[in-house]
Amino acid sequence: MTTDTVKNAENTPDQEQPYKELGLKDDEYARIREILGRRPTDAELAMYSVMWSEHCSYKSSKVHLKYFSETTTDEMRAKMLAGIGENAGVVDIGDGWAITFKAESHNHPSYVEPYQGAATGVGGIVRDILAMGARPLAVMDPLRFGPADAPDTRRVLPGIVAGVGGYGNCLGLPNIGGEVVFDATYAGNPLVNALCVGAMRVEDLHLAHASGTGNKIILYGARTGLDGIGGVSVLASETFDDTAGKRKKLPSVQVGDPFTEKVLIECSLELFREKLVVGIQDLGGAGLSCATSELASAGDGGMRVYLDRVPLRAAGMTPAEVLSSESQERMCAVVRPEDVDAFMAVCAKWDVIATEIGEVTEGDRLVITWHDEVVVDVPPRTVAHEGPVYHRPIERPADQDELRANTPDALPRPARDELLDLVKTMAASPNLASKRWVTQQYDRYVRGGTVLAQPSDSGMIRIDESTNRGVALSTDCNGRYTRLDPYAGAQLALAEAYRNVATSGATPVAVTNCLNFGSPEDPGVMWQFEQAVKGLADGCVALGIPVTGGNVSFYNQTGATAILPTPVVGVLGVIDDVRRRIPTGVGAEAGETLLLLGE
Amino acid sequence: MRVGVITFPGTLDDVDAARAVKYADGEAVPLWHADHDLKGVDAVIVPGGFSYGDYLRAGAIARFAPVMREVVDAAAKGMPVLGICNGFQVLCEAHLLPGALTRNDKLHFVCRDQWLRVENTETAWTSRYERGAEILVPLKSGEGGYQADADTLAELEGEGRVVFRYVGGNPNGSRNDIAGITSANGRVVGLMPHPEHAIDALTGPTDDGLGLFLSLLDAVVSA
Amino acid sequence: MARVVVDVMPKPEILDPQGQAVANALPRLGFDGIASVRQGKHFELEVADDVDDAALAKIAESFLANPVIEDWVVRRIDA
Amino acid sequence: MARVVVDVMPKPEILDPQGQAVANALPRLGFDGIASVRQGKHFELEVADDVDDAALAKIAESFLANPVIEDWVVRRIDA
Ligand SMILES: Nc1ncnc2c1ncn2[C@@H]1O[C@H](COP(=O)(O)OP(=O)(O)O)[C@@H](O)[C@H]1O
Repeated sequence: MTTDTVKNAENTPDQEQPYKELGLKDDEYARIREILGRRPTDAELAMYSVMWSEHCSYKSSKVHLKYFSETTTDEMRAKMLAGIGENAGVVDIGDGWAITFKAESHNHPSYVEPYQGAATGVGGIVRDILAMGARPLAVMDPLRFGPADAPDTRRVLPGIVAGVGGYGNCLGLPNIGGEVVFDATYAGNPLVNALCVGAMRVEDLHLAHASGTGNKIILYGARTGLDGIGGVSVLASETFDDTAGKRKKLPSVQVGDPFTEKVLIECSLELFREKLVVGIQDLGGAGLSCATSELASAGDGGMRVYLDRVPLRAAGMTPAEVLSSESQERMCAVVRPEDVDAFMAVCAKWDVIATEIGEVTEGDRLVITWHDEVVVDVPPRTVAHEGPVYHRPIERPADQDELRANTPDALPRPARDELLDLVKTMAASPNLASKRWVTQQYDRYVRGGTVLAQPSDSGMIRIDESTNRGVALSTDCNGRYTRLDPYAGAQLALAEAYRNVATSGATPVAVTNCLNFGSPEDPGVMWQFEQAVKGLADGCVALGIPVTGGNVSFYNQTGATAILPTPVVGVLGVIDDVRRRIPTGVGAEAGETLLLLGE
Repeated sequence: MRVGVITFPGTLDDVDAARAVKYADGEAVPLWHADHDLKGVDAVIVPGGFSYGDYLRAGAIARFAPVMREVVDAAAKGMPVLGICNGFQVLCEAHLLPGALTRNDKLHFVCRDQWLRVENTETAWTSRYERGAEILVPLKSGEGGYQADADTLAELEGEGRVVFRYVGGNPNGSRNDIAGITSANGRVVGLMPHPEHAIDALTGPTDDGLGLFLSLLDAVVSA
Repeated sequence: MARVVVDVMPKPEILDPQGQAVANALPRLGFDGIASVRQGKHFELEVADDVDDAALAKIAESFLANPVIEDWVVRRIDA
Repeated sequence: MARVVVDVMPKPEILDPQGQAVANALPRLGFDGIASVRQGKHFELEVADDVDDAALAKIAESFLANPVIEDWVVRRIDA
C-alpha cells in the first residue's frame, strides 16, 4: 500500500483522478490544480470535494443568502453577537445571558436509515450549539413525511420519531416543539430538520478559530471509523485492490452514540468553565476536512496536523478516509500548550479519549502529514471558504400561473348541514390531527426548565432560575402556500412563528431557518428559492428582527419531482419572567370572552 | 438534612433531584459515580437518566460503580434511599429492591403526565401523603415495565410494599400496575415516575411530587 | 484468542413484547407459518486463552444477563 | 414445527456503542482478558414445517435485520 503524498503528486502530474465520481466538475478540478500548482493528492482531493459540495460550500445559495446580511440594519443587528457565517447565531437577551440557536437538515440520511439518520441529525445540531460555548438546553424537530397511509411512511416515520427521541432523550434535552406534516411530495424524501437552542454567559462565547502560534490542536470524543465515507472510497480502489470492492459498498450511514455525546457535552462545558479552550469546532459533515480547514482559515496562522495520531476504530484506513470520515461525537479544540495537561485531565475524568493531533504554525498553510510524509499542503481558505460560487439560472415555473388561477372560488360551498361533517373530516386529517403519538415519545421535562412545550404554540424554557428570565421558540412553514407563492409563503412562515412566540408572552428577537428545496439545477426551484429568501428577508426587515443563521438543503426530490418548497422558519423570543407565560387554549374557565384580532 | 444526589456518566435528572431537595429545605450534596464515600449524607437519591447509555440493560453497568457499593452498605444500616426511573432500575440491578424493569409493552418511550395512587404511607419517603391519595406526576421511560416472579409479587402485595400504583391506565405493562415499591424496612423506595419533575406547577403538571422530599425531612429529623 | 458467544433470552414466563411484536407483524407482511417468536440478545466476545469457563459463566450470570428475568447460554466457537 | 434461530449483528465497520459499553465495563468489574465485545439480537422462531429456507432468508433480510447496518445468520436447530 502506498500513500499518495505531495511529493508523489508532483512527480505524477498526469495521473488520472476520480474527481467526477467525487462530485467535482471539470472546471472545479482545474481550479484546484491551479490553486495548488500541481495535481491534488488523494487526501487533498477528498478534502476539496467534500468542502466544495453543495452541502458544505453553499455554492448555489451563497449569492442569494447575501441578501439577508444586506437587508439587516444596524438596529436589527444591535442584539446580535454572532451571525451568518458562524456555527450558529448568538443573541444577547439581557442580564448577561446570550442565546444561541440553529436548525439543520438531515433529510437524505433519514430516508436511507430513519432511526440513525434522525438520531445523528439531532447529534450534529447539538454539537454546533456546544461549539459556540453554550450549554445545549432544548431541541425541536420540524418533520415532513409522505402521505400518512403510504407504505413507506410506515417505515420512515416510526424510525425517525424513535431516532429523534432516542438521541435527544438520552442527552437530557427536552423536546419543546416541532412539526409533523404530510404531503405526497415528501414520500421519497422526508424532511428531518432539527433545531437546538443553548445558553451561555455573554463573556463565554467561543468562536471557532485557531490563533496563536504554538497552540495545540486536540481531537477529543469518539474514535474515527469508516462512517459516512461511501463517496471517498473510490479513492481507495487504486491503492487497495483486494478490499476495494468491499469498501465501495460501504453505506454512508453513521451510527450515533448519544451516551458518548452526553459525556462529550459535560466534558466540554467543564473545559470551557476552566478556560482551557482558545477555539473550538465540532466535527459534523466532512469531519476533519471541515474542522481543520475551517479552524485554520479562521485563525491568524497556519496549521500542522499529524493525521496518523488520530485514534481509529477500523484497520487500514487511508489518509483520505480519515479526513472524510463522518464518525459522530467528536470535537476539535485549540489549546494553549501550558493548558494541555489540564485539558487532558478533564477528559480523563469524563473517560473521553483526547489526542493532540497538531499545532498552530506560522505562515498560512494547512499541512497534514501521515507517518512523516506530507499528504496535504493547501491554503486553508481555498478549502473552507473560497469554493466555487454559482449563479444558477432562475425561471418562474411555467405552471405557476395555472396553479394560482386554481382558487377556492371554484370549489362548491358546503351547505349548512354539511359543515359539521367538514369539521370532523378536517379534524381527523393527518395534518390537523393530534400529534401526540409523536410527541409522547419525547421527554419534555428533563432538567426542569420547560415552561411550555407541546401542545403549546411555542416552546418556552427558563434560562435563569434566580430571575425567571426565559426564551420561547416556534418553527413553522406551510409548503403548499409556499408553492403557490414562495415570497409570501416564506413571509407567512415567519409571521406564523412570530405570532406563536408573541402569543406565548415573549418578545420575538431573532430568526433562524432551514431552507429545504429541490434541485438547484432546476431553474424553477431556484426561482422558488430566490423568492423565498427575499420574502423572508423583507419580512424580517418589516418586523425588525434579524436572521442570525440557517441552513440550506437542496436536491430534495424524487426523480424530477421536487418537494414542496419548505423554508422552515424558527423565531426566538425573550420573556423576562416566565411565570407570566400565556398557555395555549381557551375554555379553561367558564365565561371567558373570545376576541378576534386582525382582519 | 443533607441528601446525596448521585451522578453517573449519562445521568440526566440529577439537577432536578437536587432542586427538589432544595425545595424541601434540604441541602443537596453531589456524589460522583467514582466516589468511595457518601460524604456524611443523611439520605441518597439515585436520579433518572441513561447511566452508561443504558446499554446492555438499564442500570446494569451503573450498579457496579464504586459509589453504589457505599449505597448498598448504607442502605443495610437503614439509610433512606430513593431511586427514580433509571435510579429505580439501578436499585433493582443492585438487589436493593426485588424484580426488574423491562421494555414497555408498546415498545415506545412514553412521556406523559401520569396519575398514581399512594398505597403505603409508612416509608421514609411517603409519610406526608394520605393513604389512597392520587397524585399526578410525569412518567418518561422506555423500560418501565415492572416484572417479578409470582412469589415475589405475592410477597410485595402481602407485605404492603407496593408504594405507588398506576391509575387511569397502565402505561408500560407493569405487573399489578406497579409504579413503585419499597424494601422490607420501608427505607429504600424505587419508582418509575418522576416526582422531582412535579414540584412546581410552572415546570411540571403539579407540585404533587414534593411530598416525597418533605417526607424525607420528617424521616431524617425523627431519626 | 478464543471466540465465545453468549445468548440471553427472556425467561419463558416473562412477557416478551418485542418478540410478540415481530410475531404479530409477520402475517401482515405476508409471512405465514411462524408460530412464535422470542427476541433476546446475542453477544460475541473475543477472549484471551486463559479465560476459563468458570469466568465466562460468571460474566454471563452476573453481568450480561439479569437472572431475575433472563436465561442465558455460553458457547465457545471453534476458530 | 421446527426451531429456527436468527442472529443479527451490527456490521463490522459499523459503530457498536452497546458492545463497546460492555467491553469497557468488564475490566472495571474485575473481568480481564476480554479483548472485544459486539452485541446483536438473537431471535428464536417456531415455524411450521412447510416454511422453507428461502422464506426464512426473506424474513431475516427484510424484517429481522436492517441490511443497511446489520449482518444476519439463519440456523435451523434440531429438536
Ligand atoms: N415533531 C414534533 N416534535 C415536537 N413537537 C411537535 C412535533 N410536531 C408537533 N409538535 C407540537 O405539537 C403541538 C401541536 O402541533 P400542531 O398540531 O402542528 O399545532 P399547530 O397547528 O398549532 O402548529 C405543538 O406544540 C407542536 O410544537
